[in-house]
Amino acid sequence: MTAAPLHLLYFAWLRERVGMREETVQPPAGVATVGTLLEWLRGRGPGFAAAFAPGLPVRCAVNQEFAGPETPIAPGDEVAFFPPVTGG
Amino acid sequence: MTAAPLHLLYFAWLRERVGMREETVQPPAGVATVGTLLEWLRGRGPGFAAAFAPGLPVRCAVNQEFAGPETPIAPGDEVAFFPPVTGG
Amino acid sequence: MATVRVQQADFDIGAEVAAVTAGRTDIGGTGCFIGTVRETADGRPITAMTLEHYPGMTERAMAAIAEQAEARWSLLGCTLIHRVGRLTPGANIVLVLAAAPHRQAALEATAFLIDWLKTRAPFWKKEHFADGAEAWVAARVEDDAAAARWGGGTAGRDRRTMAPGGSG
Amino acid sequence: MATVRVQQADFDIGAEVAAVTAGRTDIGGTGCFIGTVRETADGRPITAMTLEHYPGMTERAMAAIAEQAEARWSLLGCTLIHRVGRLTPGANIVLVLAAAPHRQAALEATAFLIDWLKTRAPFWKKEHFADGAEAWVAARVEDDAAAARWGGGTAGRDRRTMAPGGSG
Repeated sequence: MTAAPLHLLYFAWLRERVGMREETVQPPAGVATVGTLLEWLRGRGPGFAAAFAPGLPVRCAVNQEFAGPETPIAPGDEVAFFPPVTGG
Repeated sequence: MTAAPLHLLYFAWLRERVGMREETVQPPAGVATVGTLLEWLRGRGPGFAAAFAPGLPVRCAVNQEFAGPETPIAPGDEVAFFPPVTGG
Repeated sequence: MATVRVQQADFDIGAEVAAVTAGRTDIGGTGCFIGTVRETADGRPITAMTLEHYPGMTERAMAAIAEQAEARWSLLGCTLIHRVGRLTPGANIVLVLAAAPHRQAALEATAFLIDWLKTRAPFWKKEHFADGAEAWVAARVEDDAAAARWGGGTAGRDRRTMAPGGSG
Repeated sequence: MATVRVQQADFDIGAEVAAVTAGRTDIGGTGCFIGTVRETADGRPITAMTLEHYPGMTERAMAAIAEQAEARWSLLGCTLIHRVGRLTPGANIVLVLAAAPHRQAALEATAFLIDWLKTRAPFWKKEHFADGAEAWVAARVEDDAAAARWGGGTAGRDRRTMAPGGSG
């Protein structure tokens, strides 16, 4: 469960900042949780740095279930990042 | 405000027990409140005695506003007797 | 302001919501309650229910209840429709609508309106049981409790005691 | 059991109520909430709102919320419809329906459903202001408080902190 091909999704202002709706990535070894994935994403360029800047209210879902930074990620997982929900 | 011609209305099981929907009455002197009117009505016959028997949950409105036994009644008033309401 | 009606005919929920909201852009939420006739009463099957009311006073009481809600929750729309006559299981009895800038007000007002309607508007229900018996529905303590949580005292409410030491 | 839909098209309130209640004689009360687009946001005029969602997860989250309500209040019917895409002031956003044997359950479930929908279903609103500016709506503390009053913990809820000492 170290390096894994992941399907990533971005919504709302995270989508706008990273500049894409979805992508498939192969993170390096050591990226095994949502928290470590997010650290890695932050270093991928200015758009990602802006989307995942410390202090921003970023939420996550792994395989369409809300997740926390400690949630493990496995090969083939769908991982989504988004702001706190505002529907209704 | 002692004796007064009154328009009386009866609803639900009170209507069924007194055997009429409405009537105009001329109560004797001394009938000046809902409570004294009710005492007088109770003595008018078996139907009225059954409708206004002690212990039954009878409610009243004077001129279409909920009233209590102490509420005064005046000539020409519309006085209605009925059970606790059960709409909705 | 409010729409208040007593009628034998059924009501059209979509049309009533549209009447309150159509063309408006200041409403954020509309709460609604629809009461319907159930097939049983305290576990006994019923074939119908007859609703009697006090013409004149009913409309006044309903208008007063709507006015209270409009003032308390700054409603932008309010509808109370109550049916009378003989109604069979599944039939609509009552419709309550409350529109407000925000959902909390709309939903609270909706609950308030039906609670007060049940305890302050002069309607009476008679149930016709499947075995041929019939009985007037007794007022429920739970309904009084539900109505009381909104405060408002006893003004506009039927009094609890008609004659001290006497007629109930 | 429950009807759960995400759609661009408007919904027909009367038809949705009928779909839940038609032919049934065990329902005593149906609660309903309709959320609509207001012409202002925090006092600033808006020309439209765009609703984005997470296809797949949205339907799952809505079904889970409906299932909770059905179990908690023994609902006899439950409908959740949420629109997405560009909506202008006055347009419908969301419809919630809850049918139950008695009114208290129907009205409580209605409030619960909209409270949880606002905090547990992955929708995001962007407001388009009259002056040309646009902004994503921030989550409201009041909505979290409203959702929290029903208990249920954080399962199915977006987490409050993504990374300790870090990203939010």
